[in-house]
Amino acid sequence: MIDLLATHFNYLAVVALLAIGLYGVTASPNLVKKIIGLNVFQVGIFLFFVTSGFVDGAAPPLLGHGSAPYASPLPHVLILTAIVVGVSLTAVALALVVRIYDAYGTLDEDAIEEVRTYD
Amino acid sequence: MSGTGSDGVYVESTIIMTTVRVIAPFVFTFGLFVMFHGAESAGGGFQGGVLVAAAVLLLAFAFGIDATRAWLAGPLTRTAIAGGGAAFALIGVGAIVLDGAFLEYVAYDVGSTGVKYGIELVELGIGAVVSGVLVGLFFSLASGDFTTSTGDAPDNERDAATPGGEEA
Amino acid sequence: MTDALPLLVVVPIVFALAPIAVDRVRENTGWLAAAAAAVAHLGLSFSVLGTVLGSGRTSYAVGGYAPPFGIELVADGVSAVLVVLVSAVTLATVVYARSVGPRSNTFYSELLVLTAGISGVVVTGDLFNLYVFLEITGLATYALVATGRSPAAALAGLKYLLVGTIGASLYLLGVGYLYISTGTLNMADLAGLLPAVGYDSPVLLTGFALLVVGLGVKTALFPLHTWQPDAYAESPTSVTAYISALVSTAAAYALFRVIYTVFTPTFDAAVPAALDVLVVLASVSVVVGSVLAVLQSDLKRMLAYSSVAQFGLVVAGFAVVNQTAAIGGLVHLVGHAVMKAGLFVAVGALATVAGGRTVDDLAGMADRAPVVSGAFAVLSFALVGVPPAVGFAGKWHIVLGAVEAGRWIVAGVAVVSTLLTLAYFARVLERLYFRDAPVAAGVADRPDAATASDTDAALTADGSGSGGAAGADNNPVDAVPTVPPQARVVVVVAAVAAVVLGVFATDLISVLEPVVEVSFQ
Amino acid sequence: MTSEAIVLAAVLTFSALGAAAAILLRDVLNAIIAFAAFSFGIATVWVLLAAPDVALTEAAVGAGITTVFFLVTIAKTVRPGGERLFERIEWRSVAVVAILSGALLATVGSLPAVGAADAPVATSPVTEYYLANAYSETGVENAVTAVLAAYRGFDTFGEATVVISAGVAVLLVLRQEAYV
Amino acid sequence: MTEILSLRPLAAVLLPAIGVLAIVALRRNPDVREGATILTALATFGIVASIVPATLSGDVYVTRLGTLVPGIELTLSADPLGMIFALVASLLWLVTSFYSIGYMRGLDEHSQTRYFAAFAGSVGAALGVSFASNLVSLYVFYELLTVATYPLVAHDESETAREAGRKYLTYTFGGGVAVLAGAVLVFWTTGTVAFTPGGIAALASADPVIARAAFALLAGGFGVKAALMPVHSWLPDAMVAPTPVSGLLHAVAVVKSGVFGVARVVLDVFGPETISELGVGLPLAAVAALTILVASVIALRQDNLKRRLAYSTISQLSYIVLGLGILSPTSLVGGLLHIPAHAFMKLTLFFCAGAIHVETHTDNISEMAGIGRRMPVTMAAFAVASLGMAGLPLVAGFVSKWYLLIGSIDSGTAVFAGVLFLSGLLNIGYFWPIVYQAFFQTADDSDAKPLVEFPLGGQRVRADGGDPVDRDEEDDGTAGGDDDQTDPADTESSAGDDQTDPNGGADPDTGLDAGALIDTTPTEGTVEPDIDPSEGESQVELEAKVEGEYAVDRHPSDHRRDERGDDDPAPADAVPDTEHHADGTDDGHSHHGGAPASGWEARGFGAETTWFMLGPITVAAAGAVALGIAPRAMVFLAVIQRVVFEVTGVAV
Repeated sequence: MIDLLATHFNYLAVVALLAIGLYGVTASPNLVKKIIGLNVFQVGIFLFFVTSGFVDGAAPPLLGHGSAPYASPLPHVLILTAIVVGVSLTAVALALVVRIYDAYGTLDEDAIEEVRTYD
Repeated sequence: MSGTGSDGVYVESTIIMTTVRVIAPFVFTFGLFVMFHGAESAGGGFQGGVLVAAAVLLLAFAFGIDATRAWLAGPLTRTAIAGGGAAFALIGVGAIVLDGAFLEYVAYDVGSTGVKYGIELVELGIGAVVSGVLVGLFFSLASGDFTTSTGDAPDNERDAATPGGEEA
Repeated sequence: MTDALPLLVVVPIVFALAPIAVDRVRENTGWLAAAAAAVAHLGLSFSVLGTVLGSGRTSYAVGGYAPPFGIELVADGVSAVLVVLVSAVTLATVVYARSVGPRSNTFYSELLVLTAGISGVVVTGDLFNLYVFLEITGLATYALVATGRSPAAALAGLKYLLVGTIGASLYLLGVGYLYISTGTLNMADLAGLLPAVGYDSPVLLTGFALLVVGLGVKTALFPLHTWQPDAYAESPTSVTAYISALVSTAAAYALFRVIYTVFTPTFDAAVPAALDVLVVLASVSVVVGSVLAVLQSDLKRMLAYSSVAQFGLVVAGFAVVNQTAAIGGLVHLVGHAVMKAGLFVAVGALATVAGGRTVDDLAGMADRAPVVSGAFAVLSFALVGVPPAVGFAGKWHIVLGAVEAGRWIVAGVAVVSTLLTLAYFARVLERLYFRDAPVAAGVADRPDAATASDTDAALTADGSGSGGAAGADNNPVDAVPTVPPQARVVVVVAAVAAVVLGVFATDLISVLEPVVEVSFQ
Repeated sequence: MTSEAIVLAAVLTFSALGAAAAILLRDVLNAIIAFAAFSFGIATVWVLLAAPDVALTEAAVGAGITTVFFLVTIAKTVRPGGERLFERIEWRSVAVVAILSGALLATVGSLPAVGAADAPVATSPVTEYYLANAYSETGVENAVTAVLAAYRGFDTFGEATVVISAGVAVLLVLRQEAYV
Repeated sequence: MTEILSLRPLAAVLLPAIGVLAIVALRRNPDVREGATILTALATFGIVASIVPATLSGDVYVTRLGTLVPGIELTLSADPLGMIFALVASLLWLVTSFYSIGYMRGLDEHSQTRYFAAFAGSVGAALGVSFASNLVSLYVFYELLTVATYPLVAHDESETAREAGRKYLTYTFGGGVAVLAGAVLVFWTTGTVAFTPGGIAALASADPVIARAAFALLAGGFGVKAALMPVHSWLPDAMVAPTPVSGLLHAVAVVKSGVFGVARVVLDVFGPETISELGVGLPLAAVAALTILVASVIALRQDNLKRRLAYSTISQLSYIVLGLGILSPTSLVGGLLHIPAHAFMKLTLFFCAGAIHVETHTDNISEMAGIGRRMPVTMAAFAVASLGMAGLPLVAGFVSKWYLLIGSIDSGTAVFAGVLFLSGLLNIGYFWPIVYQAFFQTADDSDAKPLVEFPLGGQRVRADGGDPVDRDEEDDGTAGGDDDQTDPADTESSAGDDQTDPNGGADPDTGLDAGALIDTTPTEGTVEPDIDPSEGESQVELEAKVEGEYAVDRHPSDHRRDERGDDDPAPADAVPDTEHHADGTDDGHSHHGGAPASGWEARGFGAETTWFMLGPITVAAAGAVALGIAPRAMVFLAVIQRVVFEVTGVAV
């Protein structure tokens, strides 16, 4: 068990981040914090990928700037792309939040629900 | 962020303005460097684009969003976006025209360094897109006067603007 | 190797840039760019289809880097059929949006980006590339949903964004699980490497589960469908028609790729329980979706829940894992897209004329919009599964495949769903054709019925009383809205396509079949 | 456990705490600050995992642009009153989260150890091909850039599309016609 | 049997489809539109008839339309069995087309274009059913038939009609789905669904459980349209449709497509041998026998003429199924021959009912006393057809029943012979009073008919029949299958109240009051077990009688208001007490049922109604007689004998 903790700590962190993120998305009453949760959730997945490309003692994959072993560049590429996707999603989500606030005057999910049923 | 409100909450601060005036060109240059230098070290079009956008954002914080917006008004942003995207696409399609596959830099047949130049052009395109979009996003989010605006937005909007204040 | 494959993605994006570049200089730029892109896309799709029909499966190495090192695009029978579908629906949407909007340049840019995203999902042969295109699709869809005028549209868009992003992220995590155990992302390469890892390894099983759940969210399978009814109901009709036809379809197609190309039927043989679970999930989706559809009074919501059910059927066909059912799933996937898009456009058109879009609002609309009503009727019966329309061809294969595989639950559910589908369409048709329009609803005559207010009168009023009042208020006789001709064209084309596809289902199947056959070898 | 691993574990723990704080802090501004701290922590993690490109991006995006966007948003909207420091715990969400984490935790043991040189990713022909040929084929020293722009250029094209799409999307959502 | 590639079967199916287009295109000009109907019908019949010589000489015209789904061809083949149905449908469509014109114009009905278009579509689908060469193609047309008929059932656009339409769709689609499931099972076990005279060989060796399940699904599915009990109740409700529809579709095309489906299953999918090995023939025959008897009993208790005819149809259709279930060659001939025989006779009867309705707006038998004076030819034709129904010689019914009788005795199931005798008596029981009172009584001296007035039975549908307020119970709303019941009915029923009600004491007293009467849900427990629940509404009346009188009679205005509570926007009648419109049926034309106060006037030959109606009536009646006198000359018997010979190898 201790051994597992030592060798697989990153994955435990992955699960922790996923859990925190998912909790944030589902439990936060505030729409902005839901989006924060979404970001945390995605970072959990990024961590999973980057960890998968890591080798003990590896140098960054700047060929010629270090010596083997290098970390696998592929996961880094994937995560770069995923980060960009993530920030784009965040921007759109925040724009939606701004518009929702404009219409309902609140960012509290329950309050919005109340307003809607009241309409 | 003292400069956020498009409605005049912005308070001029000499220290910030001076600092930004000094820093912004450096940030901008560093952004361009990162964009171009992605081939040799960490960095690339995306990171560089973000930094370039950050420089603009700094200006906006220092000199006020409206002032910066007025300064940037015109086709600059959308040219950056459309031009960057088109550059990327055209480099890809150009390879097809030259009988290669999409994005096959080798097809340009400009020697062994050709690939590298192709990659750097692509990075530049991405940088243009990213900086353009991020600047655009920032101003869009910050402006917030919607054509749909129902006019019932509560007054506390302005109050809320202040505590957001001093960041970044 | 055909250059049309990457161009399917690149061309719409290049055209999407045009309105951004010109911006407000010309009002029409957006529509013109979209129309040009749609036509070009259609040409490319047919060229891909031609290539596939001529030489079978074709692979394209982007950048000239051979897979698995570079990204591979794949054109086979299934993807060729789907890109043609994408082009056709795009073209129809562009035509339709000309009359009903939205008209802004940004709308058309986003629509083209969405087209590019879906095309990418369809042609890619790489799991991570698929993720990127899923996200392009998703992002564009969230924004398009929010183009609806109501504040609820923004809320629906955000809800969709949150749920959809969680789904896509779970998919990405699933890709991570496969990647960490094989080191590759190429679908074909993975298919070769997975058996060595061991299909019953917990890592692969978790990966599979994550992929399925992630795509299940995007496909809107029950109980992961929660975003879907709001998104469909709140977005403008042109958007609803487009996303109902293609977005969930793309996700279901991705699921097909995961099950058949990546995991292959040998996975089912090794771990039958995995797909049993999916069969149950899909079957529940069929039944619950249909029942919920029956309970709706808002037509767009009804059609939305209907999609939940129909995609349940499609996925059930996939999850049965035999050749016949898989083909049935694919046929229904294509057929459903055509039928549902037509139905949404028809509902949009009818709702414009009727001044409301609940079931009761449509009373007597057959007289005022005969063509659209007729097409709606044809599409409804097609979706119910009345032969020879395409709905039948899909269901037949799914049921037959399910029986062959001994998955009686799927066969039973498919049969039950037919009746439930009939239930929610029949009441609409009945309102359309066999009830008088409520406009002149003898309001003067009505007080005695209204004031009589005994239980009987209340019971028999059946909601038409209120519908009548609303109709009378909203529709002054002198300003009766009419069905835009573009809508009429689109609906009729959809109806004809649904029947023609059904009549030529054999040809459709002969294009799809080789793909499924290969995965069973 | 090597010293690098201990540092990594410490930074990861710090980041996770930052994330938890961002979720649990009731005041949104505090939450955003916690989120920025979390992003810095994660950027450090990327450096420790030999991913400087990702680290640079995370710093620029997570701690930079994303945070600015969050701040602009709350400046345009409203923060809930801060009578409590932390949110109440939603037990239903906890249950949902527990299912996911339980399922994932069950597989952690089956995953290859962190940094194992014989892990499938490290030994995969794809990784080896990139490390062996990226420089000679592209003339680019940064293998990440080579893979990003050349081998997986189509992904990157998609990425650029996402960015453009987001730009257009925000205009659509906010019903504006022009960027500036 | 040689197959000849020909486009004729396709033409027969396509012509009505083209007719649909023509009818829709010509909607602006009703006369030309009707011309299109007649021309199409004529051409269609011509094509079908042109195939007959080939059929008699053993050739089969086949049109191949390619593959429907892999492994299953979409082929139309005019084999002898299909020809029977095709001939009946196309010939009678022609006759009915004329009648439709007279009927629809006589009543000045709305939506006539839709009506004629759907009619042509239905016949096209029916021809497709007859020429389909395998189960799946059959299913294709079977479902199309459902879709095409639905607008006809719901034509009236009243709540009752919609209710009936809904029920029709539900029942028949349910049946269709069962057929599809059965077809899947057959395809799965044998790899083919093509019709093969004598049965698909592989089914004989298939797993008996699966084979039985497939048979149950197929027979059950087709049984819905064949109105086998207990899935028959859509048929009486569908009588809300205009009478020509009831006549052609619900006595000929639609219900016969169900029966025809059963015939296909018995003869060409399983084959008599396999069926008797599986032991599923007897249950089928038993269901049919039960249906014959129960439906006849129910028919006795209907006062509405069309409803009585509907139950008669249910009963008569089961003759065919009975013949198919008994499985002996002779009974097969009898069963199949009953397809045309019943078609001619029942069509005559419906035509008569329709003519009466158009001319006098009378729908209830109790109001028809003396109507023979008013409509002599019509009622004479009615009498002839009734005799045929009962199986008396010289009319078509006799021949088919004769074969059935011989067949059932041959095969050692004499109990079915008993059923046939008994049902013949019941037939006389429910037809004779109509004929008798039409000719030999007048409105004034008509007495209560014992069977009709039997206290348990609903002597007539309640005057406000089919009130939709009961719709939450499945079988209500069916009540008013037909239009307009009127005050005289109420009066008469009040007369009936004088009789002691033996069951009255057993009925739970639900404490009815004026308001509660209508939506009282009949308690099923008080209905006799063998009686269809749709008779529930009579129970309401019984309960009303316990109260002493009808709430309706006490508060006529309340009553009317209740009825109009639904969506029907038509303004109500201005004059109370003279007429009660049944709900929703009174759009545009109001009816006065029953004899005028002065009694039925006498009209001479040809003056009773238009020739558009009289002509078809006489033709149909003549057909029924011709089929009875010279069955062989009418082609049908010869074709049927060929069918049975091909299937069983026995020449009958």
